[in-house]
Amino acid sequence: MTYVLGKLLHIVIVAGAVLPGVGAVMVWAERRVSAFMQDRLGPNRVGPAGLLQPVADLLKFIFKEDVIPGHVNKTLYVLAPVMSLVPALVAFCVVPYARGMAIADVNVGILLVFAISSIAVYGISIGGWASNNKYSLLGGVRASAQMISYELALGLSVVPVFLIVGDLNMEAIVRWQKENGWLVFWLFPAWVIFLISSYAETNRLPFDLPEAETELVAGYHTEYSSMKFALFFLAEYIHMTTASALSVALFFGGYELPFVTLPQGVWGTVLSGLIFFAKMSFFLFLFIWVRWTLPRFRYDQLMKLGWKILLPASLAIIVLTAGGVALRETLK
Amino acid sequence: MIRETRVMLEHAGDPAQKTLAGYRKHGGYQALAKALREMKPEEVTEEVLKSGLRGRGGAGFPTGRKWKFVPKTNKKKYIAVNADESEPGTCKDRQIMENDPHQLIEGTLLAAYAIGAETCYIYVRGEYPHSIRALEDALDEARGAGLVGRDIMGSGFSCDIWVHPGAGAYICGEETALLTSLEGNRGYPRLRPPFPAVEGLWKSPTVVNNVETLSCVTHILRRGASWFSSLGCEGSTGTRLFCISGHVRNPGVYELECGKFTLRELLMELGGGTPSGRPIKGVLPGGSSMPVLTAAELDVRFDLDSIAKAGSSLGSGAIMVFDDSVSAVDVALNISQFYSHESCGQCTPCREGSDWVRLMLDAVRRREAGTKDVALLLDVLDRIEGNTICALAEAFCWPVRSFVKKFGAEFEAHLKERASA
Amino acid sequence: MKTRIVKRPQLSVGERIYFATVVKGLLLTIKHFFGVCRDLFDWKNKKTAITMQYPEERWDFKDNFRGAPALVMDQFGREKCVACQMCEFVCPPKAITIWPAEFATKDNNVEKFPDRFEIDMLRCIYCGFCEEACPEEAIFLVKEAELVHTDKKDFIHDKGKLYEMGGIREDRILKWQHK
Amino acid sequence: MSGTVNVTVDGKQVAVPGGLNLIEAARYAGKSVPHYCYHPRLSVAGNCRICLVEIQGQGKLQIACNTRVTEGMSYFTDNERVRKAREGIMELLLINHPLDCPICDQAGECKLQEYAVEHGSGITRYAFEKVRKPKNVSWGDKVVFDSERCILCTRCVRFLDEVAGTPEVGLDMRGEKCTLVVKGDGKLTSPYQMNVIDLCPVGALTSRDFRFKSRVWFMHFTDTVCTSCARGCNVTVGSRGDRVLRMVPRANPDVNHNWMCDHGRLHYAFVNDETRLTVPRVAGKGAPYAAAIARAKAILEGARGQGILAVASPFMTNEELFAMKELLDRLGVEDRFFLKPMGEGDDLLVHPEKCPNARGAALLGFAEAAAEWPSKEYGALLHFAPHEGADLPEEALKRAKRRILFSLKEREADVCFPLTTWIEKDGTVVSAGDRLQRLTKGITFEPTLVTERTVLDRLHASLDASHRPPDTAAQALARLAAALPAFAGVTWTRIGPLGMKLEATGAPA
Repeated sequence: MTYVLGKLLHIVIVAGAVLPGVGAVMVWAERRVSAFMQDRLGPNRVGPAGLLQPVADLLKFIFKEDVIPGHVNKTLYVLAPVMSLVPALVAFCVVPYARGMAIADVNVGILLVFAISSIAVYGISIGGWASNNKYSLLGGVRASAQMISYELALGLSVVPVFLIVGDLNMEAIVRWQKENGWLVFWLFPAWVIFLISSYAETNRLPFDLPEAETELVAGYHTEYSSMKFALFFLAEYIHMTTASALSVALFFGGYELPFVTLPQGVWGTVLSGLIFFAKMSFFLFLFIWVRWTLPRFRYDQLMKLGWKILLPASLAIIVLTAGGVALRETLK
Repeated sequence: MIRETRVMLEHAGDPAQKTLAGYRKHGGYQALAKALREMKPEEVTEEVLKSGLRGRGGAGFPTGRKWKFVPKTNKKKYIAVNADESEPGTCKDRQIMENDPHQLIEGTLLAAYAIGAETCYIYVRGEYPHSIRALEDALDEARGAGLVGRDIMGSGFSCDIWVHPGAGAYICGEETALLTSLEGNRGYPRLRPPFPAVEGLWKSPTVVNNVETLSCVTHILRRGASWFSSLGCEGSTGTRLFCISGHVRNPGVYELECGKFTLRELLMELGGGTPSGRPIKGVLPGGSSMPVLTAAELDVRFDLDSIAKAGSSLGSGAIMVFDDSVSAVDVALNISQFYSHESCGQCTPCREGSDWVRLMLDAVRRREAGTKDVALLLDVLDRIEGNTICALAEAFCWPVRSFVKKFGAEFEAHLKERASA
Repeated sequence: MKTRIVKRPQLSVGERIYFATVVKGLLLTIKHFFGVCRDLFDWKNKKTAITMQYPEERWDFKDNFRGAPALVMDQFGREKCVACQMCEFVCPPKAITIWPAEFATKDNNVEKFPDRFEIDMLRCIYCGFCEEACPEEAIFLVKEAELVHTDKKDFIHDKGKLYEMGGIREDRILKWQHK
Repeated sequence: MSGTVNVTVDGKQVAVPGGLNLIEAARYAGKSVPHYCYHPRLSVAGNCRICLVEIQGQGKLQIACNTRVTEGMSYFTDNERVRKAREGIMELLLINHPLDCPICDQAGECKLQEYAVEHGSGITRYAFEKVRKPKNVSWGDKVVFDSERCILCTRCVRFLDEVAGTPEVGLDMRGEKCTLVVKGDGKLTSPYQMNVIDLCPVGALTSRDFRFKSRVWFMHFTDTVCTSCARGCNVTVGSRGDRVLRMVPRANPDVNHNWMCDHGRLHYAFVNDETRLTVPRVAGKGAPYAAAIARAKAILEGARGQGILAVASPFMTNEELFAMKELLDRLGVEDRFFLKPMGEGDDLLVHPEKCPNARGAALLGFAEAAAEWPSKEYGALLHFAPHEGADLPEEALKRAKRRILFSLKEREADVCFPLTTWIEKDGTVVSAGDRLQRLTKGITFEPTLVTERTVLDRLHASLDASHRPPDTAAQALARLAAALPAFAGVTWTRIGPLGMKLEATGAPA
């Protein structure tokens, strides 16, 4: 019982406060960082350094009129943002964001992540379809095609990790790295593919083709407003968070630091959490940084990159890694 | 030596000439009697035509031909005598009216007989009260003697003559404006055609003649056309009254035969040269409305056609002389001031243009204009000249233009003084 | 027409990977990022051309700036507008409405004035045609661009408001003194 | 004078009627010669000098207005010399003309503006003070004079002298100080004085009534007919925003030439009256047309046995009268009258009948009401009140139990329909001399207003479902022409903008 209550509290804290909190800070950071990169100051009026801007945004989202256009498929239209957000939250459950602090410490953790995050595309595709708007539909279609294409590369880019570590449990992967050094040093090309694919999976620039403002007038969420729009928005940021967390956990040693042994007990857990968040923040920053640097891909370029470059490259890396592991085992 | 040939002014010095008896002593009214008794009206006209008499008002139109324009209808006809002598520098008609009025009356009656007019008006300049009185007196006497009025000299020809004082407008010396004024309206010149000889006073045929012209008619009928044409020269027959004024030693009215001497001789011998001895700078040979002649142009033969060939006109016979102490700019401005004051205001170019010309010349005189403005002045004169109902526009365009053209160097020098001053 | 053939530039393999270019781009944006960060701490000596912080910092408009149209008076505080309605006629969005009236006194040089003069700022497109059409130099587009009201009615500028905005402008014609 | 002569205008040979002046003759060659002082209906003054043309073989330029065509004449209206002279005249006209266009009512229809653009040089070389002359001079309560704007064309002087027969205006001073003055106490008295405003080619004479009301370019113009008397002067009505602002005569050589009387010109105030009735009233309360028509129908049907008195108005158009006639025929009404307002007339234009269509009412079978009204009692009265003048006497009103009125203002009645004025509808009237003329709709006073013809037709249709009313005035006229021999062969287009004589009535021309 205590276990269940404890898990529920954990879930509520993570899904109800931490992740939305990260999303909120990301909204602020995205606007401030992009502003700085463009020689602007960004939102700096609400609260100190504009830190309360997300609150103001949230209030605005809450109090905005909840418009449901007359021509939409109402059920799916309402469902879509939820379907987009929930998988994003669920996918985070296996991430060990501090020592022993994964909500679900399952032994097929990484597979779970991929399985759940694939569902997220339904939210987008259904939202696009339910909007009954050609731009939205195109956005939805693009999203599904993009997901399928990059899901492959994403999944395959992680395979070498399993090959090397020999375990699908995230905690195990982190522990392995503590012992053998960050996997990124072993699998830099795989990490690059992972990074690119995760950008595509989260619909972030340079791969934000589903919403492509200049072509599709915001794509799948053209018809959305108020909190439903906010949910889409939040989902995107939580996806980013999950992707960053995975990147940290799989390639950058998770909550551990090299050459440093964290103390046992609560303080150690807190410290490990801070380390994890610090690492994750870098990747979140990278998301923003890349977004405000690179232009959007053309759709054919996107497909070409996914199928013709990333897929063969990740396959090649698997083969090479497999060879390496076989060699290692042989030598052992 | 140039001599006067006195015909009209022969007895002007004799105070008795003003009376009927005095006038009759020298053959007065004999011509009228002869014409009424022995000649048909057409014969009178023929005689005048033969004499080569040209109008003495300024335009120099052959008088006989003018009379011939009068249509032979039963309509009432009129004679209007233009005694509105207001051209600056002109003072010849008053010599006739004040010293020998009967010759004018006789000439008027002859003209009336020739065209069949029964009413004649003598339109006298309002500023000539002496002339008006003299004419009134003479008319009273003549009327009393049966020379004017019903059944003149028992010939069955009736003709009355009325003196009409003007009200002080220069424009009423223009023949159609004179007629409008006679009718009791504003002295506005009329559109031509129709010409007054066809449609004049109250839409009736009217002959408008100058005082001097009609006085000549008296003498033509008295002594014959051939005698008259023997005087003067071809194109300028008979004698003419000239009023010499300005910088001359002997100003005054002279009766001369044309074509016998040059203008310079006239001014030097009769006029006696300038009183100061300074050289003559320019001469306005026909009143203020005619182009100026410079000192270099004075050797022109003194008759209508020769002066016209020299680019000016004898006009009303007012010869105004000025020596080199006078500024050409001042003269031009003075002339334009007069005409801008006298423009009747009927038609646009003269009404607006005369004042503009005055202002431009004033600016030149005050050295507030540039040489470009002088070119503008000439251009404006171009736009005015010839585009108006009557000749008043020409009357200031011609002299002003002649001054600007002939004394251009002086205008320029005057304007340049501004820079140095 | 003569056509000119330009050879399409061929990218080398390195360029086609884009990797170096992407890094170059990332370095550029991060340079600006840190530039602004630095300036935040040393605002007085800022080196980056940071966008204007609008309500506190404002543009000094040029004289030919086309802000809101306003009526001006001459240097003696007299009305210059004679209600000729040329601006009303020329106004493309029909924002101007004038009710002309005649002065009761006849000894004025000026016979006509606008009894009411209204500009609907919700229609105004700041084209400046009114200023250009005005034969009396009575209407100008002043350096006023911040029109914020909470009531639609306030956007209709009446004569009082227009004169308040326009103020006094030196006049050379002075038609009140001489025609 | 008679016959045609051949002239060459700017190299183009045309045959023109003899006796024409060069301005009129040039029109035959498609050339227009500018002119200010010349007016076809006034004597020639020849003082503006803008119509200077070059006649081949003549040294000086001649004014076209005072020169008549002769056989074989060739003249130029647009060669270099003429253009230069014209430009000169324009410049001279403008040097003392004030820069008043912004406040001048004439702006927009000003000859000086038009010619300045067409023939002027566009610049002035005049660098001096302009001449000052009296401005805003009152010439009585109708005309305002501005001497600075005056170009002294003397059209007004000639009009008052030659046409109106009241030579009240003359010239004073001379040269550039020349100005117009009114003799006596300085006020015009002529009942035709406002024509000088139209005649004035510039803004020197303006109408006190129209002064500063609107710039002409904002106005909408409608060609129609004045209804203040039976003369039927052709007019152009200027309106803005569905309110009539002015009326000016429209040239019609058979009716009013270029003139109209001041009374007619100012006779439009009742059109703009904001207190006019705009919705029908049933028993003193506003009601929709359908309800009012239903009430009127009930009254008429109820009164069938007791007799109905019908009183038409001579301000109604023939089409309205015909619609009324059809309704009365249907109801079997015998007593049909109309009231004719009478007043003073004069020799020029003013007709003693102060209504536009008394003759039409008579032709359509309505009898002119006598002084004595039949002593009969009626069940109902259907009465179109005249816009002004003679109205139904109280005793006659009281003779009917129920009253259906058509009136401009609200009146006590069982049903009171609003009247529309002459400028709010299409239709025809029979003016003096049996001249059929068209009225044209120029404004819509209120969108709710329905014209009388429609009301009558709807009333008729409510009584008789088979009644198929005509839509347009032209269709109504066709129906009328088919029914009445006096209007035989008349069509809307045949009447034309200038009207036509009703031959079939046998009236003297």
